[in-house]
Amino acid sequence: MSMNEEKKEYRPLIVAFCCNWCSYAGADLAGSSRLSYPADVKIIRVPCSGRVNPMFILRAFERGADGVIICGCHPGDCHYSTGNYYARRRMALLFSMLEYIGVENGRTRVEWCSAAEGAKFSKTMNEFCEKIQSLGENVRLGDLRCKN
Amino acid sequence: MANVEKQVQLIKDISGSDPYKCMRCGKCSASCPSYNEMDIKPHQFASYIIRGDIDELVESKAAWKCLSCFACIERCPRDVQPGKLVDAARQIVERQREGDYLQPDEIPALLDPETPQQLLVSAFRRYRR
Amino acid sequence: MQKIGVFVCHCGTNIAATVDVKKVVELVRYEPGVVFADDYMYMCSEAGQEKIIEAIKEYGLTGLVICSCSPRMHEKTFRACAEKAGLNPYMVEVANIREQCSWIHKDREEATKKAVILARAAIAKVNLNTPLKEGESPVTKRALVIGGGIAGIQTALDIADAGYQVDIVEKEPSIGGRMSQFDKTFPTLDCASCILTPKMVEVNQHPNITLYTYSEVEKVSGYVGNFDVDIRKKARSVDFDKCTGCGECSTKCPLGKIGKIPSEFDRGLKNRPAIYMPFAQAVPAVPVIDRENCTYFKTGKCGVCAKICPSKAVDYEQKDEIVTVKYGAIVVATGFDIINLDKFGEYAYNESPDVITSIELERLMNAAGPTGGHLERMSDHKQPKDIVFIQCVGSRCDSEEKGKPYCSKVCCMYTAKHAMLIKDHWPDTNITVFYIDVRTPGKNFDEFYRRAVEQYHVNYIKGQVGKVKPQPDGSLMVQAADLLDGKQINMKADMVVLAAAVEPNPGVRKIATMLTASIDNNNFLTEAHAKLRPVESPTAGIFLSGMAQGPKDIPETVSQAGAAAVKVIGLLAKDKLKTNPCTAQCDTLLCNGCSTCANVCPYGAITYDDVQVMDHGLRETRRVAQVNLALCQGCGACTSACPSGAMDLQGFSNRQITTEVDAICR
Amino acid sequence: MQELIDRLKELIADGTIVRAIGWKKGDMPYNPEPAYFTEAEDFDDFVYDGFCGANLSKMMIEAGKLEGKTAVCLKPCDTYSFNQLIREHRVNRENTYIIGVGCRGKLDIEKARKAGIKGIKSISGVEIEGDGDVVFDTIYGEKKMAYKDLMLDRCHVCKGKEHVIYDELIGQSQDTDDADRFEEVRKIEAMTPDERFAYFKTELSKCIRCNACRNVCPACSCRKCVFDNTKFDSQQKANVDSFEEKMFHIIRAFHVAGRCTDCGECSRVCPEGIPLHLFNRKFIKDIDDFYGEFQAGKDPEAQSPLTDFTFEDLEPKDAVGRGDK
Repeated sequence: MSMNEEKKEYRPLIVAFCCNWCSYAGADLAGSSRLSYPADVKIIRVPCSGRVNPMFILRAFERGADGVIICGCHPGDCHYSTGNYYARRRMALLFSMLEYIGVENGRTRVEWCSAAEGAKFSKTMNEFCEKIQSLGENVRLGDLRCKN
Repeated sequence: MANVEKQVQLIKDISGSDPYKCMRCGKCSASCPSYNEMDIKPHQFASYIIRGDIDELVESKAAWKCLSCFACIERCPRDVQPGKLVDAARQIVERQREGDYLQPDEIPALLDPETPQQLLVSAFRRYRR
Repeated sequence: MQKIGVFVCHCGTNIAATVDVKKVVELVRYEPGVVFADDYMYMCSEAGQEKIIEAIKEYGLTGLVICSCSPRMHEKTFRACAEKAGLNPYMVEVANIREQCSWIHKDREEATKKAVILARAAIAKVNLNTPLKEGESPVTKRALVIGGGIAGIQTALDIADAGYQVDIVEKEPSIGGRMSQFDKTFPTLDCASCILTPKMVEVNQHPNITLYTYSEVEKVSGYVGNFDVDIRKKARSVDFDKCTGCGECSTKCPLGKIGKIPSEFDRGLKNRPAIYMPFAQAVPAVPVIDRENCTYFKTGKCGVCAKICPSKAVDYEQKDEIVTVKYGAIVVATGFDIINLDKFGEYAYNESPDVITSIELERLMNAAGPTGGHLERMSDHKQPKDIVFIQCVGSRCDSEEKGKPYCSKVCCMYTAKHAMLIKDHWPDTNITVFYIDVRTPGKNFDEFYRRAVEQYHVNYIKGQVGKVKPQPDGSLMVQAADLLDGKQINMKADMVVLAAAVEPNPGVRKIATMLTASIDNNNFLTEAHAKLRPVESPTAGIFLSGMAQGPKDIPETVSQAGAAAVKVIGLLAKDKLKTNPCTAQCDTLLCNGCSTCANVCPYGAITYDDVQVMDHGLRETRRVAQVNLALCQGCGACTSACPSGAMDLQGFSNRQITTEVDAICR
Repeated sequence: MQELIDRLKELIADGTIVRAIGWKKGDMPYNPEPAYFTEAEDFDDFVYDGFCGANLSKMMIEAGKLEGKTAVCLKPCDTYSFNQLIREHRVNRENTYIIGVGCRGKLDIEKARKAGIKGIKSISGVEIEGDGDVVFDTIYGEKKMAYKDLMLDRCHVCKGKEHVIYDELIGQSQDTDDADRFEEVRKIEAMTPDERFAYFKTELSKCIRCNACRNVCPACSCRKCVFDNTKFDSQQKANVDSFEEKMFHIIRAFHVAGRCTDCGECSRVCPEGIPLHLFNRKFIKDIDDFYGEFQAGKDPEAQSPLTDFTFEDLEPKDAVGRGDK
């Protein structure tokens, strides 16, 4: 890994997919409670964590995201009953696959966050940003076919 | 000023509790067996730390009258744990004497009359597990 | 190509203080598709909306991006505004630059940069938006109220009075709930049953209300306007139609004399027979057999009640029955209970029968209660002279292990009530209340509390009690500190009353899950908006009433019950509901007919049909997915499961989300 | 083989089937190709031997639409693929006559090449019924190899000699399973992240995007691939550095997760020799570990793991870092 002499302050790019019913509302609550987290996090509203197609996640990485987090309702609390269960399986398999091909653990995360958990949302985002900051720029996931 | 801030931080670090959580319910003072001996009452500890009156707290009789019975720690509904706060104050005094960290087997040799009994009692209770 | 107008809201200083609004306007002006960009102080205001309408007309806008507060707040407002100007409401996207930007970031430059990115994502999305049309679904003109306490009773009465059918499901044998256990109510000291019983009777006689007591909600499916609910009517073992409510069975039940079954209604201070009505005014006045305790059900012997029943109403063979009913709206009014006090060993609740909770005190003071309204110690049946009240037991605690984080809200007032009532009956009783804060916001509330102090000389001491210790002589030693006097107190008492924290009825979590209504960490149901939609759940068609939503007293519960009823009536008054047009859509040319989507659809909205398709000149019959738009709720589970990408979600299409990702990662 | 040909001819003659799908001789003795057989003389070129590795189940998607019944020759492992296609309503069972053909393991000509066998003129000992060595007649003389040594890797982890669906069986099958199916995956899992990345980088950089893996895969049965439709903006043919190019294999593997029967065709047909099955097998291993053992295609009624769930399912955060000490 090459290191520049003067280290520019690295700011990660983080995409968060939040379900409309729990996590997006939780993010709103974090906002109205003024519980800050880094501006590196950009939220995309989706109806349900089950709507998050693995394609979206890979797309974000390919376009230069350093971390992707998916937030949904707690298991059992999905607004659509079951969407988060499927998301949980999908993401478990996808994350395990990413680890398998040698991508650093921690660039992807799933967190269950209810509409009442503004504090948890903020805490999660702070932790996630810190983790991505420590991992640095995403190189490996930029091109899984690995042709440079 | 900066020194006070440092001390406040130190107390928070040592005790691991947050004085701002205190709601002044007084359950600690109600539970304290040494209440009558104390010049600063347990429910006041948090305010002293919030205000930054650390010196006063450290020099108080209260700090050394605490029996470390941990009743206040057990019962505090807000997890402020006044007993830990005052213990932290005692630790500050002792650390200023540069008697910082100890191994258990070093203790017997170090037991000099200068070491306050209360500090040892508290330390043993705190680390008994 | 769309012609997009971007409107950036200052929200007073809420946004403008941290986001350079003008700069956002300048930077998004040249985004693809944008033909107009402007800012305004309050976009949601009349004048702000007027500005949007003018711009739509002047520039022939085909899409709008509003950079403002959360879409959960004003998306509807701006959609309606677009519609007014003749634009399809679904051509509006909101970039959340308040809750998710200005309010959480401090650095102006950083926040502005993020606001621009969020705006770009919304612009990119609008570029791909298509006009959507809402569908229609019918409304079943019947409401379900879960819980038959004062909240449920009032809600049901209000809905029924408006002319709609209402069913109440109550898990206990009688309606009435917690309020029926109370003696008097604050701040006017009305007798609780005097004001509640008439309402209970009214419910029972109302032509529009059906009661399901001793029943539970078993399963819920469907959606707003069209819920299907399975109700389990537990076997009462007594024939409803034959029973006259004479009460002979309860009197003769041998277990009533042995006295081994603690009465739930009297909080265990009294015993009850195995066949019983919870209390004299129970509605319906039909007893139930507690099969777990009944000798007949345990051993097959006894059968006394069946023998002596004059109308032959006892039926041991009765079985649980499940009925399925259709509803348009559901109100959750499951109420509360008090917390378990096991973790407060210092207050000796489990050690001494003379340490009681406030609800137990209500029963002890009630003329129909276990002592006939005579206040006495449970240990020696003597009248207590010195009584200590301890406030905030388990309320306002920091962590879950310690108790509940919230204020239970009703304790300060009912403690003042108890103190005054006791003083009224037995003026030479000494009463001490240990409090942390006395909280009395409410009409005539502080006056009420002051009366306790000034007129009744109740001794209020600031300082939480540290320990209650039973003494060998049968008294209780209360250890506390008077924080204002700076004195520690050791006080002897004959009775200690604990103001235990309230908590939502433990069964509510199961119900919330069935309803997919969201619930907070303390098991209180979440409202759609804390201020503006306090009686609605975020789940459409589910409404909240009473303590299930948060701690509140009777006047507040009754007002909320009325408010919930109005919302229900507003819903039932409609013949048709507009349905969410953001539904799944299947591209028949791409669909494989593999059934994967149908396997994950929670609503059974996907079916398969053989249809004729023309694919590049090839005409063939294919098995393809069809979405029932009335059933589809737009979760998108099918879209992620679909291998070919044939299934897509309108309003959140694959391309729209992908383009948002691209815009953010640009 | 003759029994198979005779039976197919008979079936056509008595009108049970209109056509058969099998293999016909290729230009070399080791590259037979899938083909339709309708007329009696077509069968002159019919071949079924150790080199007939191709899984013909996918061909039934199109063949099932034709007028009249089609017979298809399926090896035991191919029947899993066929079952999976039934589950996904991609084939017409009514229009299919399945001949379960015997199998003693399929052969990989690359193994011979690696052993230094060149200039092949003809090959013997590759018949299904035989049990001896394979004998190569080359321009450099006669070369011999044990049948087992010439077998495709996938046959060493064979799912079993039983056909899971058929109308009739012709020929005997043998168990060839003598290796651990997940050993390769475990070996990679045991590497450091850097080693793993280097490994996949080396392998995947060989990809020329010929789409052979996609086209042969019986699970990849979409009418139109996501990479060929406009729904995700993932088709940007002009841009060599596009999303599709970069994420192709991982998305492909994900799309067939829970549906892949591990038939191994992707790796067999890859002209660059990329071990593509390692992606699929990783998903299979994870599914087995996380949600209990599952073999796609074994039971067409069974719910696929990705369209199923339990309340206590593993959390994604616990799906990673399992190998870390």
